[in-house]
Amino acid sequence: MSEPEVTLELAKEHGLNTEEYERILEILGRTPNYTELGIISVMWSEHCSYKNSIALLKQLPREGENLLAEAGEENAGLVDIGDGLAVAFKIESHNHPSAIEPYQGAATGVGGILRDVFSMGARPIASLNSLRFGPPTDERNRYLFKNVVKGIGDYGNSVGVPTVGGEVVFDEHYSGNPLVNAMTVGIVKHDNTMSAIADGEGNSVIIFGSATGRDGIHGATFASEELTEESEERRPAVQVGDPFAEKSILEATLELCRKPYVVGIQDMGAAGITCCTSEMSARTGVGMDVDLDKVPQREEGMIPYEIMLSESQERMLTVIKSGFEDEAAKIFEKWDLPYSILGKVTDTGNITLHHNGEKVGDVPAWDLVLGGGAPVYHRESERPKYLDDLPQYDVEDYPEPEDYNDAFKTMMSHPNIASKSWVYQQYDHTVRTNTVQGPGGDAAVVRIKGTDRALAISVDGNGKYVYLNPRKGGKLAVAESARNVACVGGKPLAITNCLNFGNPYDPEIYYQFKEAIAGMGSACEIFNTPVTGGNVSFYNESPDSAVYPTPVIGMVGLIDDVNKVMTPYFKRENDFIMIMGTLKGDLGGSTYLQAQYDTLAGDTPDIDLDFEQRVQEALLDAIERDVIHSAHDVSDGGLAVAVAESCIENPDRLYGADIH
Amino acid sequence: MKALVTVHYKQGILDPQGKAVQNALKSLGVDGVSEARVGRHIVLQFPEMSKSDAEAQTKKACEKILANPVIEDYEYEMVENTA
Amino acid sequence: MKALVTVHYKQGILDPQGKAVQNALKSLGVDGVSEARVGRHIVLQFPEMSKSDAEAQTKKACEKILANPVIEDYEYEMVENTA
Amino acid sequence: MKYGVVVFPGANCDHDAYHVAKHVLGESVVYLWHKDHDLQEVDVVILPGGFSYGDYLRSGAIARFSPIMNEVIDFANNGGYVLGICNGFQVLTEADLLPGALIPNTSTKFECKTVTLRVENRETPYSGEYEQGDLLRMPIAHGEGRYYANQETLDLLENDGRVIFRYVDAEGKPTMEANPNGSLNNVAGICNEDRKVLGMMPHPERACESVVGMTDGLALFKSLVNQQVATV
Repeated sequence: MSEPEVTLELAKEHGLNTEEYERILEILGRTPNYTELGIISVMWSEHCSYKNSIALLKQLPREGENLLAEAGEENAGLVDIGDGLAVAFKIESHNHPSAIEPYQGAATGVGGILRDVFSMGARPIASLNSLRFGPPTDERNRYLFKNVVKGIGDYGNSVGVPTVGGEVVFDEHYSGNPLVNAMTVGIVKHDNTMSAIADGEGNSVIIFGSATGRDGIHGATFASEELTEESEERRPAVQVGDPFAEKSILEATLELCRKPYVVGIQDMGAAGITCCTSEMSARTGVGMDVDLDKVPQREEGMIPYEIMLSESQERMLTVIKSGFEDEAAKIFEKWDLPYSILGKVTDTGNITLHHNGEKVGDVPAWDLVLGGGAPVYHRESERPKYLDDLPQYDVEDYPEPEDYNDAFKTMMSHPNIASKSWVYQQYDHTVRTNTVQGPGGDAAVVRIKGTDRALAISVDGNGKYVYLNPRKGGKLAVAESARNVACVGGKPLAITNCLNFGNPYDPEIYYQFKEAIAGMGSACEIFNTPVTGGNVSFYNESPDSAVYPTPVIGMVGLIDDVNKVMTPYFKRENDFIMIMGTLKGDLGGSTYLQAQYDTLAGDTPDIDLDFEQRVQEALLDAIERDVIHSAHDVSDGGLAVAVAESCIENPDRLYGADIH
Repeated sequence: MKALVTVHYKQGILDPQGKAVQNALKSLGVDGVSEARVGRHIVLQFPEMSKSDAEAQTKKACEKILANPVIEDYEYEMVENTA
Repeated sequence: MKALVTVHYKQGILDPQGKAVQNALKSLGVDGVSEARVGRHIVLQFPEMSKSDAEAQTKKACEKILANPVIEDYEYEMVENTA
Repeated sequence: MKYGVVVFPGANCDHDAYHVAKHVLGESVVYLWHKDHDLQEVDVVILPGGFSYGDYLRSGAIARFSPIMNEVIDFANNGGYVLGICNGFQVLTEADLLPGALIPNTSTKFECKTVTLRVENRETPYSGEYEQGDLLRMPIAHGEGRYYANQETLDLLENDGRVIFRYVDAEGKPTMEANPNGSLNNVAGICNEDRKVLGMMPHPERACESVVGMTDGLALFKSLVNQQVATV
């Protein structure tokens, strides 16, 4: 297959614009060949470069005294939790692949986020996920929902990491554009943490894990484009996951991370070998000389372009001190993992590629990467017109229901409120015997063996509130996450986030993005929960519909005494039921209006962040002093639903409640 | 009349089960296997139907549900019920 | 030479997957299916082997690992490689 | 008493079984790597849950042929104690150390929840610390946990008191609703003739500490210890 001649036209087909193509000519001082064009276009895609979002993400608070890694610097965030231990955690999206092939799309999403965490040297101890679909009344939505859940379960259960929590939301704005965000949390001793760097001229660059095939090529650029009819026939580019190989890679990587001769490790996610070689080199200013003939291949006749862009799953890249290659090989052989020495670290700062004895690529690493020479844009933003003609609501228009029981049943059976046990019973949430509180509560609680402490983890998002008022919605997303963590007795530590939005080149969408980040930032300041990194997923729209702007927050909190974990259900008759905070009877954007009247109206409820912080601190104090038996967050469905859940969730018996 | 439908991953798509079976066979002393691929085998019984009608229904079943067009190919064979 | 192995539950063992497929076909308007049974289809490639040797290895593979005699029956067919 | 926990590639619950033996029971315990042939003179071999070899083809089908299984089979055939939990139970049936087979759940879905078990026979090394008919709460987490055997084998197991645990409802009745996977006769755990090999789908090692909300599994391990088991 002779390689196509590189022109501006071909560059545009790769998602690059004219200025970007001219920059490439300037950087290389010549026209790039087909492989080089592929490499640069995938590294400068939205998915890898964050070119339309990094400028704003930098405004989020990213420092904190217990942060051990600068946001974005490593594969995942790293937070000190005392006892010489640290927590590594991150959330990532696999929305577009899941829209095309839900089972494998979701499964490979779990595989990718697990690798981000264990390549830091951290043992994954819990996974969560945040899922959004169109209404289950539609057959296609049911197909996507059923297969995404099965994909997450089959992969996570096989690898042996418990799926301990999450959320599922249904709304017609997600028809055709499901959101599949997967989060993983891991624990690592400080002296076992591993960085994603290459260093030391002459050290060996080794690939290990599954062989490389043609799956997922353009996965990175594909994630940066709207789902059009044209992207339909790119389907063979779907990646297939092998959880059995992942489990062997997990154990081999953790063994490797304890060895002094390992310089760095990075997992292969979007853009596969291209991303690993360039990012690991750019972080230290070194280069790599790589022989593509040495890459274990699953298919014949793969050209350099395909090898460099392939997104085959379950592969890792590591740099091993020269002379210790055999030592590392012992670990790969113990776990029956194919491996191959691809080449050496150099001091040129360039990634140089060889194939069939010929040089087929020579590009400067720094110019490819986020934080290096990758483009950074400040998009234009404009207040959306829809915000001005949002239907307001007048309480009089919504008379009190004649039959409260009937209204109550409608609320409790609404898909966004009804029990999700059908979902989480397909997830193994008890493996590793650490689960103190599993799915279904306000937040998951996982104990840390060898200490008497535990982690409180929650994942929350609210597209409706951000749609109605992006800034207030951003604040509420963080506040809700912190409130859930506090309800189980956890002190919020830090967050990761997955920002699911539409097309950034649409000024109205970019306004939603900018305002939501501003809201999130102010809330993170108040709750002292810095952002440790995360993921941006744009282009969540298709020709006929666009998703609600949906930031999803993954928060980790610390519980000092695992015997003081709080649960949401009542435990004793004649206990008093008490509201902390104020009830304003605000129906703006509420599930009540949606469930009863199929209406979205009003503004997002106000939130006084200082007051919210004091409520949470008072709650943690009450839990610490053992003066309360249960605590539950009042969220979707309001007070009625919160009290009902507290009555029915006690595993031993049912309770009632007498409310005045 | 019955339909014997076989469904396999498309060429080039990773088949983890096939890989595992191939390794297991090697360790069990079954030689000469260069490749193993694992897929589904579905038997549909059409008691009172002509071959052509049954074949039409089988084709419809394959396209609608038995195979996932994104990553799988299917084949089918119509067979007289001997028993 | 390649072997096409099909493995199905023995008669009398409940096949929930088969039942699920049967119900799904009905709801999708595929008629006339009285029964659906789902099993495994395994393809083994024996590049340089005579039919008889390949068949012997296939039999050994089926008995040793490809089918569980407690619950499953197997059949196989030896086919020349056309490609 | 010395425990040996076999580690197959893809097994997940080896850590959990090791943790219970070492930190909860305070017994000595070693990992037994699937490629080795040495059982390191352990008194009890535990085949843990998980997805050995990815559970491709059939759960436990490939693990059954790993090198260490030769020793485990000899050990069992010479009166050694072997406890197969979840995927470990599947490996035991594939290795013909226990009769029957574990096939996919009738729901065609993975099932992870807490079930109630009834102790059917306390005259075994694994159930001495329970009372006959005790109701235990234990977690299950499996996709292929439906126990199947032909009628003849089933009758033998029932008549010979080799059904050790059965899925029951809160009142202790083996109803359809209480059966999470379609196992014949609601069978959850069986033993071999000399009662030394036990296979069960529920996870006792996940029910040994109050911090995770369940402790009914502890007595199973204590039964073994109190047998003063020590191979002479």
